Amino acid sequence: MKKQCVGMLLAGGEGKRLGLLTKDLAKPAVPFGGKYRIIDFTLSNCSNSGIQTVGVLTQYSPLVLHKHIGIGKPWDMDRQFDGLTILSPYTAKRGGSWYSGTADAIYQNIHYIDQYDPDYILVISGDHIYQMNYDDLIQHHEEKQSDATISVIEVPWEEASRFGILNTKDNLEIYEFDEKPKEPKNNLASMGIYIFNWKTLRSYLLDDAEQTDSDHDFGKDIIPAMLNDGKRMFAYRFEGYWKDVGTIQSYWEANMDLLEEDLSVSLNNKEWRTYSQDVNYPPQFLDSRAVVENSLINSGSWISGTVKNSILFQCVEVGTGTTINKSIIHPHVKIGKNCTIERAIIMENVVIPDNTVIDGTKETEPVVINDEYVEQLT
Amino acid sequence: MKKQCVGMLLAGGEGKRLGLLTKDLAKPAVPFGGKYRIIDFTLSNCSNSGIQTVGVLTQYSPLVLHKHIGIGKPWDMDRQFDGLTILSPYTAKRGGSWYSGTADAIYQNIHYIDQYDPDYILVISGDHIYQMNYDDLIQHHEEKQSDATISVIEVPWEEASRFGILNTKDNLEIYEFDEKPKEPKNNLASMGIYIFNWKTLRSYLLDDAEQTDSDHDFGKDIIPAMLNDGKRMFAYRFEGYWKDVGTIQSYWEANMDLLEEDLSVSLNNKEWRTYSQDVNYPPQFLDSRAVVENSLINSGSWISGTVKNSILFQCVEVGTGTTINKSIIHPHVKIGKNCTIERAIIMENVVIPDNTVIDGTKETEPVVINDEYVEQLT
Amino acid sequence: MNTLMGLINLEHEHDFLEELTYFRCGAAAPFAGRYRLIDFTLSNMVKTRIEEVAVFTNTKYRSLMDHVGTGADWELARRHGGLFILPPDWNDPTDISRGDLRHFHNNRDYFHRSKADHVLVSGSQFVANTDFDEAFQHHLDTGADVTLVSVQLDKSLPEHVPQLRLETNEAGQVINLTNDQENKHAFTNVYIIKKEVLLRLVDQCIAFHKDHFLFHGIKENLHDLHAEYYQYEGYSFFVNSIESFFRHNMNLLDPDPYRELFFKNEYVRTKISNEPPVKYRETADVKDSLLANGSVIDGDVHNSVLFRGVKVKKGAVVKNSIILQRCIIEEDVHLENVILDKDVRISSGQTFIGSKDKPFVVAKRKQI
Amino acid sequence: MNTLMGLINLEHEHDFLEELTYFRCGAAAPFAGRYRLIDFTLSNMVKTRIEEVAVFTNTKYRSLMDHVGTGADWELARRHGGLFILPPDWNDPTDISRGDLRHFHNNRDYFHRSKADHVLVSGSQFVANTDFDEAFQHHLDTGADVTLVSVQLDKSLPEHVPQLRLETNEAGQVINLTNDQENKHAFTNVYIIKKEVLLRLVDQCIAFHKDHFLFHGIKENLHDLHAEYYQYEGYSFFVNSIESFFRHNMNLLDPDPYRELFFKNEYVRTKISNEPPVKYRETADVKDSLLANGSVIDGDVHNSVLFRGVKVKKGAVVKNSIILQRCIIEEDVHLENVILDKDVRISSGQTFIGSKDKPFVVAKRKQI
Repeated sequence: MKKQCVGMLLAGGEGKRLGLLTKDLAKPAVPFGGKYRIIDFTLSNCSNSGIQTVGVLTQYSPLVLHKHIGIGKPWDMDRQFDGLTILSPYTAKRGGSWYSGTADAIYQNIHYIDQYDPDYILVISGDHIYQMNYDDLIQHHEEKQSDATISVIEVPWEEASRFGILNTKDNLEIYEFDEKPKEPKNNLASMGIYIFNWKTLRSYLLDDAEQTDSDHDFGKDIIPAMLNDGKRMFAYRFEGYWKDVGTIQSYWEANMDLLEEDLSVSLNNKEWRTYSQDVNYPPQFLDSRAVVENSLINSGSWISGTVKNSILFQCVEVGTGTTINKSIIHPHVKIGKNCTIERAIIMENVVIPDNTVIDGTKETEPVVINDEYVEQLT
Repeated sequence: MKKQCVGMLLAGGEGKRLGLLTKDLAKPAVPFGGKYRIIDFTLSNCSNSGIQTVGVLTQYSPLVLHKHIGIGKPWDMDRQFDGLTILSPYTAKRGGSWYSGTADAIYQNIHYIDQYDPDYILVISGDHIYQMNYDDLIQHHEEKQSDATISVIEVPWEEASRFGILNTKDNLEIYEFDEKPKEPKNNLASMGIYIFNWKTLRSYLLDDAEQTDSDHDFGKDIIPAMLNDGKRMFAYRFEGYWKDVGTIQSYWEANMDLLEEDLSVSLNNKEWRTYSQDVNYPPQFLDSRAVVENSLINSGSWISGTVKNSILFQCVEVGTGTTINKSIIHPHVKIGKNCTIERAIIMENVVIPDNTVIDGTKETEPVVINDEYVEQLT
Repeated sequence: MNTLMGLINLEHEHDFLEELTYFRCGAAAPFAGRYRLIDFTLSNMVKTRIEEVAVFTNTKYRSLMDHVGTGADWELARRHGGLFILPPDWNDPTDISRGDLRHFHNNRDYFHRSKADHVLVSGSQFVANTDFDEAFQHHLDTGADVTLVSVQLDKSLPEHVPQLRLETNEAGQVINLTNDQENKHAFTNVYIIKKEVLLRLVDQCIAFHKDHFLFHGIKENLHDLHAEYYQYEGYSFFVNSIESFFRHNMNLLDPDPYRELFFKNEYVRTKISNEPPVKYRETADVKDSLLANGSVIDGDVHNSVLFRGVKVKKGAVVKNSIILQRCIIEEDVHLENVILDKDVRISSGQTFIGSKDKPFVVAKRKQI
Repeated sequence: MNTLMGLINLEHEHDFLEELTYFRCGAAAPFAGRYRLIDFTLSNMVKTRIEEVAVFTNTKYRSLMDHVGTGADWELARRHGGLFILPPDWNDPTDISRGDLRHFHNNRDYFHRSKADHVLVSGSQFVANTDFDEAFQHHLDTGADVTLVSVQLDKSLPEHVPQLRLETNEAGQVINLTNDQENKHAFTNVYIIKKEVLLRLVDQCIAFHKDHFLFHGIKENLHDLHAEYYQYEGYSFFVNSIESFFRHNMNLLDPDPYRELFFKNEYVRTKISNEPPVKYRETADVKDSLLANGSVIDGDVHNSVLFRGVKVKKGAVVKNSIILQRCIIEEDVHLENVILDKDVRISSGQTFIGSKDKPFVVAKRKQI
């Protein structure tokens, strides 16, 4: 079954810097934006871009992630022969091991890709928030007759040294890849989104797998090797919102960004819908004491208190007299009466007793609340 | 999501005695009956019995098997939250390994079963040919208030010593399990089909996993341990066709059985359909020289020769002047003109040149033909 | 097998919701922020583990077809079984059946194909969130031909008038269906019937040129049938008029009915529409209201039900109103006791006020 | 986006297959052993990677709905897009549209919701196994408003009479559609049109109370439109009469047409029915025939097309016939030049003989 482009979505990251949020959860499965999980943005990008054959590579704590993705129904990828396939590290008779790097993850699944005989491979990761039409990227790739095309975003010069920087000619042809350069020559940062001609990439993956000193990583090994061989590689300049939610602070910021009016990532965009599991919860209920301002609230929630500048997931209860500000409340959290919650992230199913005060305004990062935290309170 | 019964289908066997047929193919994926793969019979049993939550445990050469099962559409198990789930051995961060026994395979997937909180677990394997309503088995289990119920079939006394024999009281209560007894006391052989109360089995699995000297096998370890503890265990007597296609001879016989008129496994039974992938091949074409008797032929095939007492899968071509007898021809095989094929199994995609003679009548087992065999011929 | 198949028979349900049923049948009328009336019946059937449901439609079934789609959102997109919307399209010149008997006659295949031995029949006007497991068990235990699901009416409401009442004998069997308004034991139009009995009564009705299966097939034969009843005790109501539609939407703004209907049992299934969470902006003032996802609120919403994707702009006031999906209420609009059908846009500054008994209804897609 | 959406417009296809279309529309008529006519058009659309297909139906669409189901067997059971059977059910008293314009008018949403900028429109009577990639590329390259798919007729057949002919100018553009039987350049009723042009012409037709989009929207406006054509060269034919239906089924018993239609391109998709392989028993004698799965043969079958699940008992002879699904031919029956609709049972010993020009047709479910 010939396919023009197969997507390979790297969703195996541990997301260590997200602390408690990823203790038992793969980073792409972390709840986001009142209704979604982080990976929904990438999967919806695929669906909206017409890329319907997607391998999702998982490894770290995949249970919730697998259950969330299921057979891919919300993204219209529940197909018998192509659609979405979860690719966990394969255990052969003599044992198996985790993917040792991003390139190794693709290498281990060459047989999966080969069955579709694609022209291109789109490599993306499941832990960024952005809305992008990958078809534009493919068209750019085709126009430039490129061997590989890397999506880049302009970052402030003073921050460029924190990123993988692509040094390009005027026509956007890449001549050098600088991982976290001390003295950046450019401010175009790689977004970790690649289009490769599959035949070309395939041979580089086979070569790389034999290098014992390789990290088997796209940025560190494959891209430099291709540049070294003089392959045609171009940057594709993406303009719009893009955020790596790598730390608790950036996770919190990215959520708060959704409350901004002029954000280019719009959940209300009918032309570019963000799909997720939708569980038929009833409409939300605001009673006579509810005060809600500048907030996002999902269905099934019951509000009897004050909610400002916050994001509430499905089936959250907020008791009378309680005030919540600048916080993110995960699904099925019950918050009692007369509580004060400031700059906090409350994790799924946590029950906050009456009269609790949680103040994250003085910490460097917003405070993350789980059951153990609540137990210590009482 | 509460379920009454979850099915666990063991489909990881290598089927070594099937020789070439399982060289690159898991035994449950071996083509059978002109249109099916062996596992279709068990999956269709589940579907027809109303068991729609099924974990399929794979490990040996699973690629074709996974592709065949897909997301379970033919068996109406393509569901977002339950339905069919393929359970390959999980690779944890520190590596993974194959299931070490049938009980270990279930043990490793306790988390999968627990999410449905079932009353019962149905343990079956994917390499037998039979049509059985598992719901009758469950009702028997409930009526007897049993902890475990094992389906048995009466075998001739003289063959009983080749089977695992269950010794029962008059009311079918099991008091002893005899693995291949030299002097059988009974002729009720275990079919490897079990219903367990999940809570009971779960605790036995946890115990068994800690025994370092255990084979982690239902027949050898779990059943004897339960009997030892005086658990209520009953046999369920199955009457009908049941065949383990463990060797090339028995595989060939079971296929030939389908040509019998009075077989209780009927592919034409509208009340008990056997579901499989159906690939929309066109109707079969018989030209003016075709002679076909006592045979099964699948769609897309093109017959210009003589076919007797044989089973032809989809898109087989039989050239003019060729005679096929007592043979099984796998999909997409092309047989040239003026060939003679007797008692052979020809594997998928093999091309047989004009004037070839293959005679398996003098061998102990039918002869299996692959590409290499054909190369040696010429 | 002792299993159930489902039938939602809409043939004799008239278009009871005025402007709201100009373009859609009553079963497709929106209700409670994100549902259509049929969702309750359909979800209850799915909760009873029914895997095949036929819907006999009469007219205006297009929005019903749009809504249920392949049935996937009710887990009824099956290869075997599933959901069948059966519009009236028959062309047999020898067919003499009339009324809903035409549906039964022309869809006989549906009943024959199924392995189920019993049929759960329902309309769309009885609203509850339940399964019918107990009713079915009662039906099986008593070996009844037909088991009628009933409710005890604790107060008299206008929508109760057309509901038939159950007359029972000492043995607790149903001997008649009456119009006796003093009798508070009301029929819900939901019943379980043996498939063979159903098919026999269908044949009998057709032979005598009858046109109403419930009246002529069941009611007139009660003397010959073993008819039981199962009284449903949970929260429930009937929606069969614009007045009852308005009142029962509004009742859900009380916490108790809301929790009874939505949180006592599994959630009611409906079409998934991928709307984002509700956005409340700085100037929002929302109280005593139900809101469905996709709405964006800058104004005041009090004592109202907002369906999916409603926009209430700054300075607008929505009171005691039901606003259907994708309506846009521009700035400084004032609405009170109003029902807006979907896709209505009220331009800025306007005021519309109805009364509780006679809400002001605006038909869909109007721009006013 | 430069993508296509699909429309199968059956409004103006009359019931052309006599007994075979007493109970079903022509698009739902069985063909070639396991297909329905619509399968060819639908499969061609899917091969062109069209992900949303609407079907405008007129009457007798129930078997069409049964056949396509959720669309899953064409990979068209989508959450977004998919397959929409759109029966005539509209209730807008202000609607003044007529003929197939009623469909366009009442289903305007379908066109607006799609992101596709072009529409592939087709009937169900043109049979081929192809994709329309090249036609679409030609349409895009030339920037045409509409591109008509045509064929060159190499011989004159009765079914060609009603097919319109293309009159082109030097630049290769279509300037008229005629009924000139001498012109062998025939229109297939398949065309690609810009969505905005389609919607503009629809509005124009409605404004002038027209009732036939092809005749009045396209033909009458050809002087104003940039109309191109794409000539299809592969194996194809038209089925629009019982005679052409019979002949083109029989043509497939020649190896060349069979291979051309079924093996030159991906397989034609149809409803999956899980029938087992054909069972040939000891006494079977089958030659020059097409057989679909599920059939069980004890008798003689020569020069015939057997659909799924047909039983031919011992001593029976079936010659030059088309036997639809699940027919049972009892022992010692003799059939020649016969078409049996589905579920017919011929009791033992009987003989029925028609002629090639006038085959004997038996309507479905008859027991004779």
